[in-house]
Amino acid sequence: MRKIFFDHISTTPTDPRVVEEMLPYFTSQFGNPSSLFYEHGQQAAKALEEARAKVAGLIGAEAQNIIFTSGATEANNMAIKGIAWANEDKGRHIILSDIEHFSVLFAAQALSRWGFEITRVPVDSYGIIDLGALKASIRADTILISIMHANNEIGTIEPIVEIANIAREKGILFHADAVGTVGIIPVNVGELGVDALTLAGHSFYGPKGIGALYLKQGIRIDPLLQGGFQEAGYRSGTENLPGTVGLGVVAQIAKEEMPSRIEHLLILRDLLWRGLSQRIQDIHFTGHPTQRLPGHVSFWVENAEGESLLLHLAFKGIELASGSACSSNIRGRTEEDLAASQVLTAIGVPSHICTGSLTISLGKDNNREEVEYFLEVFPGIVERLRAMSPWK
Amino acid sequence: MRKIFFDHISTTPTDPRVVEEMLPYFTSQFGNPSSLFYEHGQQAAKALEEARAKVAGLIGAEAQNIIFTSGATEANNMAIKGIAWANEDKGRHIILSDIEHFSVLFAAQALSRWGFEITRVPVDSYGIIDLGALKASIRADTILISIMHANNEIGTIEPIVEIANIAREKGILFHADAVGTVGIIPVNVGELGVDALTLAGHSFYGPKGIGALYLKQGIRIDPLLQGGFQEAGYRSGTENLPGTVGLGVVAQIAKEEMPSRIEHLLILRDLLWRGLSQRIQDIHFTGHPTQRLPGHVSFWVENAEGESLLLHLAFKGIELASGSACSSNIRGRTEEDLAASQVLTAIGVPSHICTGSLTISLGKDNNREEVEYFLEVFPGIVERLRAMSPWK
Amino acid sequence: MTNKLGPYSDKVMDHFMNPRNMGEMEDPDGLGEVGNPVCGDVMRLYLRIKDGIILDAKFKTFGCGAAIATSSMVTEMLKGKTIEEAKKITNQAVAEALDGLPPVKMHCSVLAEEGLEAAISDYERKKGQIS
Amino acid sequence: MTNKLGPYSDKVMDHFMNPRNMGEMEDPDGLGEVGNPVCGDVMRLYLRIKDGIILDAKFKTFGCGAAIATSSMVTEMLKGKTIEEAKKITNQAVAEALDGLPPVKMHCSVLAEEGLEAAISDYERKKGQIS
Ligand SMILES: Cc1ncc(COP(=O)(O)O)c(C=O)c1O
Ligand SMILES: Cc1ncc(COP(=O)(O)O)c(C=O)c1O
Repeated sequence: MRKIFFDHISTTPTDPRVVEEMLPYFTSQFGNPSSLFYEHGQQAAKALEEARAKVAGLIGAEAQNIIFTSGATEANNMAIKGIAWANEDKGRHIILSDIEHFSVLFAAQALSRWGFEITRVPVDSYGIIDLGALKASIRADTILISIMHANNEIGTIEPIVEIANIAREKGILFHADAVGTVGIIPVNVGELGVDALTLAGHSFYGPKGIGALYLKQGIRIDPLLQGGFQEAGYRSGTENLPGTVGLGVVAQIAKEEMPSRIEHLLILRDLLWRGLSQRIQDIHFTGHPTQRLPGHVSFWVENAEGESLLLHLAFKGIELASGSACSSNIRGRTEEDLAASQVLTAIGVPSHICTGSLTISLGKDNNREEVEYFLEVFPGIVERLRAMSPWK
Repeated sequence: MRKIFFDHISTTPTDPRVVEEMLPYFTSQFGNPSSLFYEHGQQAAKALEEARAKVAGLIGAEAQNIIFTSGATEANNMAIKGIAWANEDKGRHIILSDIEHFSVLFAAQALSRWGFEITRVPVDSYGIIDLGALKASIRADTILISIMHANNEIGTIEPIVEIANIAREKGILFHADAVGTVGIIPVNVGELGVDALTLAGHSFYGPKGIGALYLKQGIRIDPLLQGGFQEAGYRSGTENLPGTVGLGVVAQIAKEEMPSRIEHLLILRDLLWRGLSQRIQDIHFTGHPTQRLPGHVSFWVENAEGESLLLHLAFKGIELASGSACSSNIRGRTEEDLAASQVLTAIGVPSHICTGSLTISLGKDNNREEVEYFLEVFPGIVERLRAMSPWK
Repeated sequence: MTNKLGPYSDKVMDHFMNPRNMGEMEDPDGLGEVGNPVCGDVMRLYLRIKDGIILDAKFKTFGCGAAIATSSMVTEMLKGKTIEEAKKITNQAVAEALDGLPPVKMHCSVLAEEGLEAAISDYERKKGQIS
Repeated sequence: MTNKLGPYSDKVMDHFMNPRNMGEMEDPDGLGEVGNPVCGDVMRLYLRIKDGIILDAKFKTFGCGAAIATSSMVTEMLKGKTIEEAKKITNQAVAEALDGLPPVKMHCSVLAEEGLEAAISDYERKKGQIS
């Protein structure tokens, strides 16, 4: 069956051009970048530094401020814990938004064993952080604010510049999880004013297993992984050379192709948005109408449950995600793992927590035909489930 | 120039058969294993679990006891810190050998900020841990012993079974860093009696950026990376699917080809050993003569410095490593980064710490001709440097 | 079914895609409506009972794949059973009849058991009022 | 040299592979022997001096690439210099003449500076005794 992939927020295929460039670093150019006394190692070190420069180039940073990690989860943990540990003499209070990714939220919560306290700042019904509440939550012992650039579930883009200004004014470090935006829309660390920023390769057609933390010059973190002093001691471990090369290449491609991709995504998104509005009754779009990721449409429909929608759509070859409780963490072990989407709760989606929430995240290779096919089959699925529902 | 790669302990090329099997997981089968409601995700989850089973098969473990990590450094950090944090109520004392890899040593030392204490147990002149000293170092509050299976610099294989017995008797958890052995010689976690064991893909022709921690059923660790509850919550982060697939494939290949590889390596090693003994005066082999890795020859020569030897050898296309202080951490920033090899110091190599120590680690694709070429050029290099030396 | 989807068995998917006995019933002898506080699922179960024997069962359910499949399965299991037999149907039994459910989804099968209990006590209450 | 090896500049590698003025000298006018406590390198520097001018310089060195290259370079720099000029040669100057050294290797260039100092003071001591 033909598959229509509408879940680019969860992962993306690696661009074949990227794979092509990675290949030699598995076999012929396999050296360890630390082996500087012979050619295989020197080639590796050179490739590593070239990749670093390319990644830096995508986000307006200097190469020396890019630390390669195994992904965004590691980069987020490293930023949160690393900044916390390095600054615990100054204070142990950390501020997050109510809609952070688990890798930020639980990294911060893990610090509670060492006396750190977390304040979670609410967002409005569009998912935009409440700047007043943010300011009010700042304490004398606040050392870090971490707010995501764009939310994966509802697509809302946060006012990073304003948050950075608030943080800077108070002398508090500011980290942004930019997994949703880097490689998708323009991100410039200087213009955003962040002290640290997380990105992931596989969210913009790069390989899985590689990510990076941007760390502004002069910011110290205590490392999460000690060892052989790779990555200037910030992140030890033999470098994933094919991965870093892949991230470098994809950063360069993303930079070049970004304007045309955005244009394409906006057209498809509007088609989808309009089509859904016209064809589905009792549909509620989530997230901000304009401050949002270009390929992102999220919504919930009344009286049809999310997992059931997913299953029916998958049956038609359409692959996407639901923020509904029942569809997340199916591999979990306990009922608590089924906790409702924190994001939907945070933006005030009513309390049938297994609502029919769906997230469609379009990618560069989706086309009009695919969107139209979705618009064709989706109303019937909703109808079918509504007919099954005990409610009117 | 033809390159002769003799530094397999530092990294290995990825087996082309492994790369082949990884390829589809970059592009067509790129799904996120957590996306269980559609086919791309299901394929990914299936591939992940198949890889897990294969890795388990290589070390005699059950699949559910394999946790994928980004490499050995992460696995070591995760084991040491994870066990420490999960057991800190029982005690805060950790025992290591004097010759552990930095990723074990510095992970343990990083715990000192939370009151953990480290005892480092000496080794004999062959690098074998002093079991009497190990026993004597055990305290009422000892919670963890971590000893490497084989040392990378001098090739010595430690008596893991005996250490495991001592640990078990005292109710202390035992972790072994088996980066040097897994995939090279038979490793069976049940027979060894370890509670936790670290392995790395790139040390036996698998990809870089992937490793695993074996954790015996029932052993709890506090995770190092919090987030989306992947790897049963022990290690969050979107899985490096091509990497895990590659590790699975290489585990299977290693298991099948191990006997013939060992035979091949032993022949080359003996050729090398004998040739060096005959041709070089004042050469001192390091590590244990029989309890050692099959492809591993390490030694130091008097009156010729290691880095200089490396540079001359590289000029002849021969790539290998030196444990000498001057050749390690060339990317370091301070003189302290040039600390002498702890391993050589631990086995009592005399105090000109920039001795001419070399480690030759042969691989499956090395051949007799390469060894003979090395034996041909090496004496001249030693002579040249000795002629330059102010000593007799 | 060859197109096995998600973490569910083929049988779950069969009952999800082709639910048996879905629909309403006029003047049911027993009617149970239960909700699952964990995830908001709701099930309504209608029973037609004569001489202590369940002649027909229908359901309407709002919920996930497991909720719909267990609803469908429990109606199948109920038909032809006596009240006493029906009372012995547990959520485990329903899940087993579906070739199992993922651990995290077991709570969804509770819906079926509770719906059944509710419908039967509704029946018994009504019968008590009438007789 | 095209085959640039390691973290060293081509010039360092050239002086390492083809050291200038390597060897001993009979009855040197100045002899310095210095060791580097950080990494065990040892350098011996021989000077032939006439009328306050360094006519020839030779060295023997045990050490890493940087130690050997700086030894070689310093002998080149010394030749033809007056004692006063020679005294002004710093390790930075030697490193610069080699197109730089990796930061972590800068300490190796200290060997050259110290060897030079030692050899010149040996010369001055001997001269003092003679005259
Ligand atoms: C906003 C955000 N942050 C962080 C992550 C974690 O990324 P990874 O799972 O690649 O480590 C994700 C993953 O989907 C994400 O969406
Ligand atoms: C014995 C040993 N343990 C751990 C490691 C760390 O492995 P990695 O750098 O792949 O994370 C190494 C690396 O060479 C090693 O030799």
